[in-house]
Amino acid sequence: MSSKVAIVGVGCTKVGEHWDKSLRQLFLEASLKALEEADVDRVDAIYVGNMASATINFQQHLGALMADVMGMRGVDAVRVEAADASGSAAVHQAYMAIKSGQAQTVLVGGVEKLTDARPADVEYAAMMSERSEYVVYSGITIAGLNAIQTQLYMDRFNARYEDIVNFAVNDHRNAAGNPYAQFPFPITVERVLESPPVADPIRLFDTTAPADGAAALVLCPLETAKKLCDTPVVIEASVLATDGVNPYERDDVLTLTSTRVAAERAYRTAGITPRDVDVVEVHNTSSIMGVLALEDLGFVEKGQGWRFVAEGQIALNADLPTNTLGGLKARGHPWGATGVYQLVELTWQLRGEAGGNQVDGAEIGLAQSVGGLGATTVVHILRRWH
Amino acid sequence: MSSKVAIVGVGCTKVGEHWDKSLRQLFLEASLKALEEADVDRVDAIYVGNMASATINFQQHLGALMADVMGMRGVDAVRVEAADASGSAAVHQAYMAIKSGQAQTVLVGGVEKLTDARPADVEYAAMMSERSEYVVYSGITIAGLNAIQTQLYMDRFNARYEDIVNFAVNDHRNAAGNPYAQFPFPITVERVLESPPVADPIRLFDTTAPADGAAALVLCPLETAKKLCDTPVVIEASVLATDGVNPYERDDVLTLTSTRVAAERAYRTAGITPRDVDVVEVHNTSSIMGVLALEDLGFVEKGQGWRFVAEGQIALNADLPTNTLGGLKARGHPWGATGVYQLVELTWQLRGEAGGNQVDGAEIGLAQSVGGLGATTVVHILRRWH
Amino acid sequence: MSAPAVRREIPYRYRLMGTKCLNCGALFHPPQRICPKCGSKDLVEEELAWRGRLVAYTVIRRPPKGYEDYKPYIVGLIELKDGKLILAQIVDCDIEEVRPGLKLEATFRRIREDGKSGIIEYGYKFRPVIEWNWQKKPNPEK
Amino acid sequence: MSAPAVRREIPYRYRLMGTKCLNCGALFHPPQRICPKCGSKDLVEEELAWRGRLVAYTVIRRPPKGYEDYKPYIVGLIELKDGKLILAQIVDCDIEEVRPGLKLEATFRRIREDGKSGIIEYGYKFRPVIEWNWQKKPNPEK
Ligand SMILES: [Zn+2]
Ligand SMILES: [Zn+2]
Repeated sequence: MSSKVAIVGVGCTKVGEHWDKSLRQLFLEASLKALEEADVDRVDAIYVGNMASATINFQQHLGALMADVMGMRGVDAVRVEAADASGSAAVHQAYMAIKSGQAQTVLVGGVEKLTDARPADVEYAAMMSERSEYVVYSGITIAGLNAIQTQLYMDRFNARYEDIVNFAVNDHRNAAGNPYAQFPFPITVERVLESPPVADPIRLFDTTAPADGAAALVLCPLETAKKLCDTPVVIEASVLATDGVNPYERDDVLTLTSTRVAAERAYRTAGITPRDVDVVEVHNTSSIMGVLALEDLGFVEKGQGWRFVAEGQIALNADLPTNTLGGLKARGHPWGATGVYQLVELTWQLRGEAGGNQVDGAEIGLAQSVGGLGATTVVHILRRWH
Repeated sequence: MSSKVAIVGVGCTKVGEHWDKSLRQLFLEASLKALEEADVDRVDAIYVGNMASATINFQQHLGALMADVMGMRGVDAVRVEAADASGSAAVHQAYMAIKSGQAQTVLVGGVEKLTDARPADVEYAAMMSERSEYVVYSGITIAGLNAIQTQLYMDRFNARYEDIVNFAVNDHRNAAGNPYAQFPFPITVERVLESPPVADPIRLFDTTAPADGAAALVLCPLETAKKLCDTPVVIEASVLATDGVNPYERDDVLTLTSTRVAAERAYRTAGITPRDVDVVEVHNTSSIMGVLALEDLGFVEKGQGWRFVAEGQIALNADLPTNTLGGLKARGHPWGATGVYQLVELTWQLRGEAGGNQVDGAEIGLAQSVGGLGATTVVHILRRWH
Repeated sequence: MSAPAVRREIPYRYRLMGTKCLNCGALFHPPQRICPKCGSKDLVEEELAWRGRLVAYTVIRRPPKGYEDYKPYIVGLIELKDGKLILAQIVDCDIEEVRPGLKLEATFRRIREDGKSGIIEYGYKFRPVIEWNWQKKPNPEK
Repeated sequence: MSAPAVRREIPYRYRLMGTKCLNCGALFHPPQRICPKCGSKDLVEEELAWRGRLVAYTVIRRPPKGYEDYKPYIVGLIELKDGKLILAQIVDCDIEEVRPGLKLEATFRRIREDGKSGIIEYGYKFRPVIEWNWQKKPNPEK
C-alpha cells in the first residue's frame, strides 16, 4: 500500500475531427505517448474513461478492447462512466487501485469519438447525463441548460452576457499556443456576440463543438516514480462528489454543490487552501459553468466570478491562470477524454513543459471536471515533486 | 487501510419482466434491502454495474442518478462497465475503494432493464461486448458465438449436445427453489432439445432471455463488519483479468484464458485450491460457457467438463454444487446485475440462508463472471467468517 | 422511449404527479421515494400545481434528435404556484412575446415521435394563461 | 455504422487487409498495431488469403437489429489458407448443404442498411468455391 500516487507519463492526441481514426486508434496513440514517457511496456491495470461509445460508436466493453489494442491481454481493465466527467472518474479509480495495493502501475486513458455522428445525435447523446424521462424530454440541450443558468445569473448578480463570455475569450487566447487544441486561435467578445445564437442568450462561440480525442496518464506509487523519472507529479487529492441530477431540484440553481463538496475535501486532503493553487483547469461547457466553477472552488465569492473573469484575472500572467491550454471551449471537449486532458495539461505546467503558455513557478495545480450540469464533480490536486 | 473487506448486507429484486418498474426503481428496491440488512443509512460511495442503459433506456450517468434516487446526494458514485461482467467489475472497484482507505462503507448495485426494448434491439445491445466493426458485422449473436463453441467442443471432445445441455437442466432444477428466479421450474433434456432452434445447434431453452433485475451488496472493512452483524462474509479475493476480445484470435478457442488467469490469481490470494471450494457460481450464457468455466476454473480437466455435468456432479447434493439458485439460465441474466446476483446468492449459501437449496456446511464460495465471450472475467472468492 | 417506459411514466407526465416529503415538505418531480433533502422515506404522491410563472427561458435553435421538426422552440424554467420549479416547453406563445414573469398553465401535447418504434409520446408543456376580462365579456343574454 | 466509420474500415473489409507480426508471425484481422501474442510493435499490413475451408458454423434464427430481413442465415468460422480464423456469413449455399470442410472464397456483398442514416454497408461474406471440371468444360471451338 502506497502513501502517495504519482504521474510518470502523459500523452494526448490533437482534439478535433479525426475522420481517419477510430476510437481504438485514438486511445492507442495517446496511450503509447504516455507509456513511452514513463518508459513502461506493460501495466497492471487499464482504466478507460468514455461516455458515449455505446450511443455513437456502437461499442462497449472498452476495458478489454483497449487492453487488447495495447497488446496487454490479461491485465485488469474496465471502463468508468460518469457522463462527461468519465475521464477524471477513471483517474479517481486508478488512484484508488494503486492506493489499495492491488496495482503497481496503471494506465488511464480518456477517449471519445463524436464526429462519427450527426450533430443532433451528438446533442441527444450528451443529454443522457440528465434525467431521461423528464429533463431530456423537454427538448432542452446542454447549451440550453447553460442558457437558463446564464439568464438566472445575469438577473441575480447584475452581470451582462458580454462580461461572462470573457471566459471563452480567455480559453481561445490560451489555445492559440497549444498544438493539440481544437480551435487554436484567439477570438474577441464581439466575435462571440456576433456568432449565431444556439440557445438564447448563448451563442455558438460560447459552446463546445463535437470533437474526437484521447488523453492518457501512467500512474504509480511515488516511491517507484522517483526511480522512473526526474519530474514526478504527485496526486495530492482525488475526490469525487455527486449532487442532485436535476439542477432545478437543488437548493440553489447557481451553486455547484458537488464542486464545493469535492473541493473542500480535496483541499483538506492536500493540506492547502485555494490561495495555494497556482494553475487551474475548470469544466466550462459554456462560460457560465466556468464562472460558477471559480466561485464554488473558493477562488472568488459567489456572484463575483463574472467580474473576476471580465477583469482578466484568469489570464496566463494574472492572479489565477485558468484553462491555460484552452479549456473545454478551445482545447476542446471530447467528453470522456476531457478530464484526462486537464491532468495532462496540469502535468505539463508543473513540470515546466507548457512552452509559451508556461505559468512561472507553477507548483500546485487543480482540475475540476464535471458530469452534466454538476451532478458529478471530480477534483484533483497535483503538486510538483522536489 | 483495511486488511479484509466484508459483505454485511445483500438484496435483490426478482429477475423478470418488470413492466411497471424503471431502472431507478429496480436499483432502489435491491439497494434498500441490502442497506436494511446492514443497518446502514448512508454510505461513502456507490458503485453501479450496468451494461446497456445508454442503448436500451437512453440514460447514462447512473452513479449520480442512483445516489440521488437513494437520497444520498454528495457521495462518491460512478458506473462501471465491462459488458455483462459490469456488476462484478463494480464490486471489484468497491473492494479496492475500501482497501485503499478512501471509503469505509460502500453500496454496490448491479442493475439492468432490458424488457423496454424489442428482442432484436436486445440482441444488438448484447453484441456491443464484441468488436463492432468485425464480429458484430457478420450478423452473429451471443447464442451464435456459443453455438460455434459448442460445435467445436463436440468435435474435439466427442461430446453430444444432449450431454452438454445438462448444465441448463441443473440450473432450472435449482431455480425451482428460488423465489427471485426468472424461470423457477424444472426442465428435462428432452424439453431443451424440443425447444425451437435459436442458433444451431443451440436451442431456446439453452439460452438466456431478456430480463430486468437489480442486486446489491453493502461492503465495509471486516473490523467494522464484526460489529455490524453476526455473519459477515469475507471477500478473500477479487480479481479481474482480460483476454483478446475476438474469441477466434486467442490461442485456443475453447479455453477461457481470462478465467484461468483470474482464477489462479484468486486462489493464490485466498490461499486455497479448487478442491477447497464448496459452492460455485459460473457465467453460462449457454451450457457450453458453463462447461468451459468449470474446466478453466480448475475443477475438472479440459475436455471432461461435459461428462462432469452429465454425470450430475454439479447438483446441489453432489461434489461441486454449481449455480445453486438457478444461474444465468434460470435465475436469469440481467447483464450488468448478474455478477452481483451471484455474490448475493453465495452470501446466502455461506450464511446458511439458502433455504431448500442450502449446501450443507458451505464455507467457501467462488463466483466467475464473464464479459462477452471471455474478454473479461472477474473471479470472487468468499468465505464465511467465524 | 419504448412503449412500456412511456406507459410507466403516464401519471407523472399526464397528471403532473410528483412526491412530497412529509418530513421537510420538499416537492419532487420526477418523484423521489427517499427525500434527498432530509433523508426521510416518508413521501406521498402529490399533484403539482398546474399554474405558475416563467422564471427564465431559452430558445433552442440546435435541437437534439427527435426534436428537429419543432425548432426553434422555447424551453422555460417555471415556478409553479406550490413553489416547485419545473422545466418544460412553452407553447402557443411567440418567441417575441415570451418574457420572465409570464403566467403559464400546463397543457398536454405531443412531445416527439420515435420514427423507429412508431411510438408517439405525449406529455406536459406550458402555455400562457389567457386572462378573461369579465367586464368586456360578450353577454349573450343582453 | 456512420459514413466515416464505414469509410475508415474499407481496406480491412473490401480487401481483407489484416496485420502480420514480423516477430512471431501471427496474423490479425481486424488489424492490431501491437502484437498481443508477443508484444512486438513490428507489424505490417498484409492481405489475408481469399480462400479457406469451413471449420464450424451456425444458423442464426433470431438476428440482431439490422439483420432481420436476412434470417435464417449461416455464419461460419473459416480457416483461411494462411491459417487465419475469420468469422463471416456464408452465402450462395443452402442451409441443408453447408457442412464443415466446405471450400470457401471471399465475396463482396451488401451487409446491412441503416434505415435512419440511409447508409448501405458492404463487406466480405464467403461462398462455396465452384470447382470447374476442365475435362467436362464445353469447348466452343468444337
Ligand atoms: Zn425531506
Ligand atoms: Zn508477435
